[in-house]
Amino acid sequence: MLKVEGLSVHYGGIHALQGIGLEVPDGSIVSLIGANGAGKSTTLRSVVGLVKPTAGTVSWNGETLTGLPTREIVKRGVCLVPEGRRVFPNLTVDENLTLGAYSRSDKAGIAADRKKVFGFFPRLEERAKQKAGTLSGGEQQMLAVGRALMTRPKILMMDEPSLGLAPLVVKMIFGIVRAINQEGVTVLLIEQNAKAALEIADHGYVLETGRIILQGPGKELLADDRVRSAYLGEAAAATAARAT
Amino acid sequence: MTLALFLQHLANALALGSLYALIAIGYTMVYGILRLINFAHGDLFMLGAYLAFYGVALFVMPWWATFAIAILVTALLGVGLERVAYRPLRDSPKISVMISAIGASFLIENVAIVLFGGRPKGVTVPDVFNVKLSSHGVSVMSVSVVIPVFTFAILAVLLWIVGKTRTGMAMRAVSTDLDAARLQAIDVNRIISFTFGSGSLLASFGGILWSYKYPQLNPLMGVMPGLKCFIAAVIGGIGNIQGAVLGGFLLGGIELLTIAFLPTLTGYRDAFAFVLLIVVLLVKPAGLLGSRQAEKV
Amino acid sequence: KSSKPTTVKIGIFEPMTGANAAGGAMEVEGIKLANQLYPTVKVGDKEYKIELVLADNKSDKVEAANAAQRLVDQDKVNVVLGSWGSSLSMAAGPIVKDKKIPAIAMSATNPLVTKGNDYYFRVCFIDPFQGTVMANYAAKDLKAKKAVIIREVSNDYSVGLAKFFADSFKKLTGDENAILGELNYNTNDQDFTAQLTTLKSMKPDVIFAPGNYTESALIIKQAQELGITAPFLGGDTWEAPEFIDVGKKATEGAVFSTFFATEVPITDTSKTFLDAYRKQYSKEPAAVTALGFDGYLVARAAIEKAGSLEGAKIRDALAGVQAFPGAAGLITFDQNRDATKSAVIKTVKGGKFTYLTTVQP
Amino acid sequence: MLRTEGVTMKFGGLTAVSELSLDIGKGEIVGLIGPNGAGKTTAFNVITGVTPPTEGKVFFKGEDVTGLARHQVTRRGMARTFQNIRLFKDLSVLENVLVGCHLQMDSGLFASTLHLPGYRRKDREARAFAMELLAEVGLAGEAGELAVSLPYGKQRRLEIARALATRPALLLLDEPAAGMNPQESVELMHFIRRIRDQFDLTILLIEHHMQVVMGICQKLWVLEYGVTIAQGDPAAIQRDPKVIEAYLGVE
Amino acid sequence: MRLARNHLYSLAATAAFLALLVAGDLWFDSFSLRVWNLCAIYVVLALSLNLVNGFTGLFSLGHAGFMAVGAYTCALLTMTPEQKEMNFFLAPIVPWLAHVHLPFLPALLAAGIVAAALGFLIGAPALRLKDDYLAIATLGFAEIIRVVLTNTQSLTNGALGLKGLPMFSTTWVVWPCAALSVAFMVLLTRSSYGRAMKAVRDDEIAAGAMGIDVFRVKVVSFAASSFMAGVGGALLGHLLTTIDPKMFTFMLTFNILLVVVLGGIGSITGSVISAVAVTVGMEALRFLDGPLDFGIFALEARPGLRMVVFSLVLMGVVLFRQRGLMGNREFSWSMLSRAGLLPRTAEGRDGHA
Ligand SMILES: Nc1ncnc2c1ncn2[C@@H]1O[C@H](COP(=O)(O)OP(=O)(O)OP(=O)(O)O)[C@@H](O)[C@H]1O
Ligand SMILES: Nc1ncnc2c1ncn2[C@@H]1O[C@H](COP(=O)(O)OP(=O)(O)OP(=O)(O)O)[C@@H](O)[C@H]1O
Ligand SMILES: CC(C)C[C@H](N)C(=O)O
Ligand SMILES: [Mg+2]
Ligand SMILES: [Mg+2]
Repeated sequence: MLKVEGLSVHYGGIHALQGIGLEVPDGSIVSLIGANGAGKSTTLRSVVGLVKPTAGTVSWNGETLTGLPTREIVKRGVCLVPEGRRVFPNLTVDENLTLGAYSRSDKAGIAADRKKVFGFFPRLEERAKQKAGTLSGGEQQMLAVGRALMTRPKILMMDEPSLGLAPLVVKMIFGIVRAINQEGVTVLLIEQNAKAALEIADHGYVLETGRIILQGPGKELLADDRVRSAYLGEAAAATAARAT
Repeated sequence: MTLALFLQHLANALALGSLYALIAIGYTMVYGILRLINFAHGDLFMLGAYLAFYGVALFVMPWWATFAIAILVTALLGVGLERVAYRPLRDSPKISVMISAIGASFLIENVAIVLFGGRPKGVTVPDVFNVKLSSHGVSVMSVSVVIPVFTFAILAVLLWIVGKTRTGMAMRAVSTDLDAARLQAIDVNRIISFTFGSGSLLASFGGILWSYKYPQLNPLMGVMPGLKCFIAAVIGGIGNIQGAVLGGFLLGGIELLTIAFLPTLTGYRDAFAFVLLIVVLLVKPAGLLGSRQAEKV
Repeated sequence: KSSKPTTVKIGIFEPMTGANAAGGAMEVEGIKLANQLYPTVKVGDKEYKIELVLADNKSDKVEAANAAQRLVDQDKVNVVLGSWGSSLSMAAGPIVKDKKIPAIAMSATNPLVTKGNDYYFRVCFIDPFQGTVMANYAAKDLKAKKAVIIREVSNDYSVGLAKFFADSFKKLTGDENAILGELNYNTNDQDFTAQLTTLKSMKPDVIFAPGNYTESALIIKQAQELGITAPFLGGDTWEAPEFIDVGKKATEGAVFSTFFATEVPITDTSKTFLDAYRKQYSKEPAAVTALGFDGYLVARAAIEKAGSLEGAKIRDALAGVQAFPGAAGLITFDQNRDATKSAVIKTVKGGKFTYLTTVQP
Repeated sequence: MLRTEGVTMKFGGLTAVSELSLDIGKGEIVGLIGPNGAGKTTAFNVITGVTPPTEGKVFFKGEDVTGLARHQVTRRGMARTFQNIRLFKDLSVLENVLVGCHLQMDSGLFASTLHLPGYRRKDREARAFAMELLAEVGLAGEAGELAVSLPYGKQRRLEIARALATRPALLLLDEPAAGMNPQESVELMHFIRRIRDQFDLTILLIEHHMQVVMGICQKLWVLEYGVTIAQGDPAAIQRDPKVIEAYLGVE
Repeated sequence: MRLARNHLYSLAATAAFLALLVAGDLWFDSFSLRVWNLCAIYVVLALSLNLVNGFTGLFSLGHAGFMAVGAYTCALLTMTPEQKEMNFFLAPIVPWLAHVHLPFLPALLAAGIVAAALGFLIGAPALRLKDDYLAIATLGFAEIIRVVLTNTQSLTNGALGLKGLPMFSTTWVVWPCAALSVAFMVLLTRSSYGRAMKAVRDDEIAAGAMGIDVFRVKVVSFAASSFMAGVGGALLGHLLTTIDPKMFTFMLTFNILLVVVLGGIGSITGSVISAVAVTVGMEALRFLDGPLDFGIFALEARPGLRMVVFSLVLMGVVLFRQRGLMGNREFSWSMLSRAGLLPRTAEGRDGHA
């Protein structure tokens, strides 16, 4: 179980996170939603140690992660698909995937996982020898997810994996999230697409200006009025429909 | 120009070019990983040469022992340099890092002046390197034959490391995106230290061979070779190891052969290096073998 | 004006760091030695202590101007000594002239140092003379017909000397084409194989290579490696232990002109100097060290003669110096404030600088 | 307003855009959609002069603008936003918009440094206009902040304001709704429509949010592997089996 | 009210500065005056480098070359024919220059213009390059300029350099030049053109999409900076009254770059403060090489200590204050009041007046 307690982060003068607490039980899917700049990415970045929190702790199955270097955290199976497509542009698709398995040494397992990734994203297989920098935005996002899968994560944290993806691919991504969750991987998901995210989530948290303002099982949140009007845009959508 | 004369010029050019190439390799590696013009590279080159000199002169060790110790010590110094002067600035604007590099370079030079004195020192060249080989009116010193051999051997080893090994792939990853590399469980600091260490090792390797070819030491001896070899690396395509070698040979060749054919222009020699550089950059902005990273809009 | 100074200050304006540091250090040795032997000066009937104030000009012109200004302005020195390196001396020129503080260069041989500057003197000869001396040696002693010049194009000294040599060598041989070629290199160059290979194909009888000992030693070494056998001639800058240290065996037989030879003490002062130096350092002094010694002594003598600490008076006293017995020979300043002195020709033999002959002006 | 004739863009062996022929009338809002890597952004780049096309021609207001430099294209009245936000990060929000106004001020180094009278007047006007635009996108309160300190959604809106400052006739938006939640996306739709009317714009946009695309576009072009696989009004596109297969997927 | 007050402050500061200049000119000894005037020259140079590097984001290391061109142009135009004849004793000066003799101001202007023209010529090809490539190419151009100056004996007197330049760089020349440079930079950065430069620095592609002719902005800023560098070089030459090609190596560019970075790249205030601080500081540290080592022969070990300390200070600043003294902020009166150094406007005393 991943447990975050009292997490605070400052960027210079900005108090981006103001004491966040959340739990991700083993085997579950947890979604984190919230407006732009609420601090979602910051939360995930502090979990993997890319950002140093000013207060609070992160623990994984009882072990404190706070203060560990990123590679140690990743080696423990806590893995992040970062926001924006942080693939290695000068490396080929293949090499990017190989790097995902950097800390592993089981050749057979790696090969199998690569197959699995190509199964999820045939587009990547077509472009296996192409430099990742020349992939389209969506292709890069696929690669980023694929690369993360190569680490054989125990918990996979995804920061807006559907950003800039075609509807078909978004659906696919959510399918994959479910699929890997079924294989036993815990998932912590950040999404703008709140509806889709909460639909598959066992539990959801709503983040606003650095604080958790709401939490509960995914289905419950979906039904919550505040969530509906602020994040699902239902009221507004209705107006828009009328205007057209 | 007679054939013998031409061959002699060619031999000279190869000898100088391979030395440039050797030093440029280290330069290009360090640049490749941090995108940093390590102005102190030339100073590590100088330190290597001094260390080897003192090993022989003060501690009366055989040349090969002091050679080995000197390059290892310099490699460690390079690692230390990165830790002290560059690592704290990893997230800073590029220009700060570059200033830090210039500052480090000043510091090493000035400490060297205080420690070693500003006056030059003559090096006793080990006999193996000091054999005169001549045939058909062409003469070269054995050191000039040894250097290209080393250069190509090192090139081969590095190509293998960077292209084929896990460490090499990690080096390439680190060089493009630190955070993303961290997320792949890569020990970024170790990779950078390793690269810096190897680059510095090559710098001192080059420095020592340089001092066997041009047996004179002074605390500022690394400045010009440092600059020239950086140019060589840029000409070849910085970050690209084959490019560094190519650039080194080209630079050596242009410098010496233009003088050979146009002796009246000898005064402009240093300008040739830069003219070559500028011409190459204008035609191929990323250097001869460099690939420009396509910028996605 | 109330409290009269009890010391006379002599400013040492020398490169202690940077490219010219070696030369600066050698001159300072001489100055300090002289100061130890003659620490006081009589002005009028009062005995003053002479205090040396050292300013490093860092072999850099901007720094040099600041250093000189500081010496005359803040340290209020009465005389300035230096600098090794003509261009550095020139940076101080307008400053001492403006403040009417006399300056004495020891080994700056470029004519421009003293030209048009009433306050700059020098205790050595100038390049036109030195060039002639070496041309003479080449044409007369070596019976050379054809010469090649290889010069440090970014060094004023080297360029000047090369030109003076060329002019008189042509005159002496009566051959307009006696100079087969002029090859250039730059300060801090280390590889000269291209120039030397070209040079070799010109087949000269003699090679004139004025320039710093640092590059020159490498040139001579590489020439030998390329199988060049023609003798190398050079100028005063070669006389530094590093020249032999770097060039090793290759420097054997290299010939150059300089100011002073320890083998031929000229005056009584020479002996005093040599004894003191050998005792203190247990090695042989360089010529410029002797000149440093002389610079100090001339300054001291002029102050004494002027009987005043006023710059203009000391200057006038200096201008009147006649046949002053310095360690490196008698010093008489001509109307350009340059010392008319004999030159000494030395060669490298058995790894040592060895006296060959003396050439009168 | 905008017409392309057989625009083709190749990168080495890869044809990113092939034979693209757009035709957009004045005042229209037109969508360009398609799977990832279909060549939409590349098409934008060709149209706005970032990269010249391998083949084909681009006409803007009847004039051939193929191969013109970026700034020349902008000067003829085209403005765009970027898929990965490209704001001037060390400039304030207001200054970002003012940069967009620079074009209109048309002042050289001397006129502007010396603050000549003509320049002063234009500067006043530009500031007023910039503030107006900021008010329009709801950023008037943040005018003095650094652009980077804004949250993502606001940065997107700032980018649009900045593009509007060049007083374009044609506005190209590359995934304006990316990173916005549904609520914000809907607001964006209103916003786009409003600025179209207010500034008399023609709009071409790339978008993956189908709600947005279907909600505001009058015409759509669908690309796949660089090839135009369909074109028409939203309703028709939504029914097009090829589009469903390649892009929308079945519900 | 705050505006009026700040204007008052500015007026007072200007007056104080003028008074300082007068006082300096009257009472400083010539050494202090020289250092003080050198400060002004460094202000000009630092600002010119900051213009390209800080405000337009072009990594240029070619400054020494433009300074050299400016210094030589001005020197050759102002030296008397007699001085020239004396200087050119190895090879006579080209006839068309032998008798030119201009007053200082036109010559200074010419220095700037020639440097700017050269900047334009070099910029046109070089500015197609970016970042480090641009840096190394401009450094290369500067070295080429230096090599050419060394080898064109009858134009520049080659390695011998020029001596006997008239001493024109007095307080009343250099400080007005510095003040003009500051004014130019302040006005520029506040103007639309200055914003266009910053836009180019932050994101070229976006700047182009805003209708900014990116290349042209770069060339203009490069040429403007070269103009200032040329003027700065000329001033330096006329302060030293002697110049030679060796003065203008890339080390000189580095020194100016250090000044700029220490002050804060992109900050005018920073450049000014740092130019003065570094120039004065370098002289103040001179004691490290000086009288300390008297008496004993510890002499050989000592010199150089000053540079060691200087390098350490430099590294310290870069490591512990990474964006330099000022970052890219500028001085303003409200900044002082925020820091509590001036009374806050709200509780200002001018309410009583
Ligand atoms: N490197 C940084 N420096 C300064 N401020 C930052 C930095 N990164 C984030 N911030 C600020 O911290 C706050 C939280 O940012 P964060 O990226 O975590 O938000 P988010 O919820 O992920 O938003 P989005 O949906 O836009 O990705 C924002 O106000 C943002 O501007
Ligand atoms: N500079 C380039 N060099 C090589 N290939 C490129 C380059 N730019 C784009 N491509 C390729 O062209 C294709 C189209 O890319 P483009 O960015 O236009 O896609 P897109 O339709 O905008 O996709 P997305 O919706 O994911 O942003 C992609 O396959 C991409 O890999
Ligand atoms: C080479 C120089 C530093 C020394 C020489 N004698 C001169 O006058 O300049
Ligand atoms: Mg985020
Ligand atoms: Mg796109």
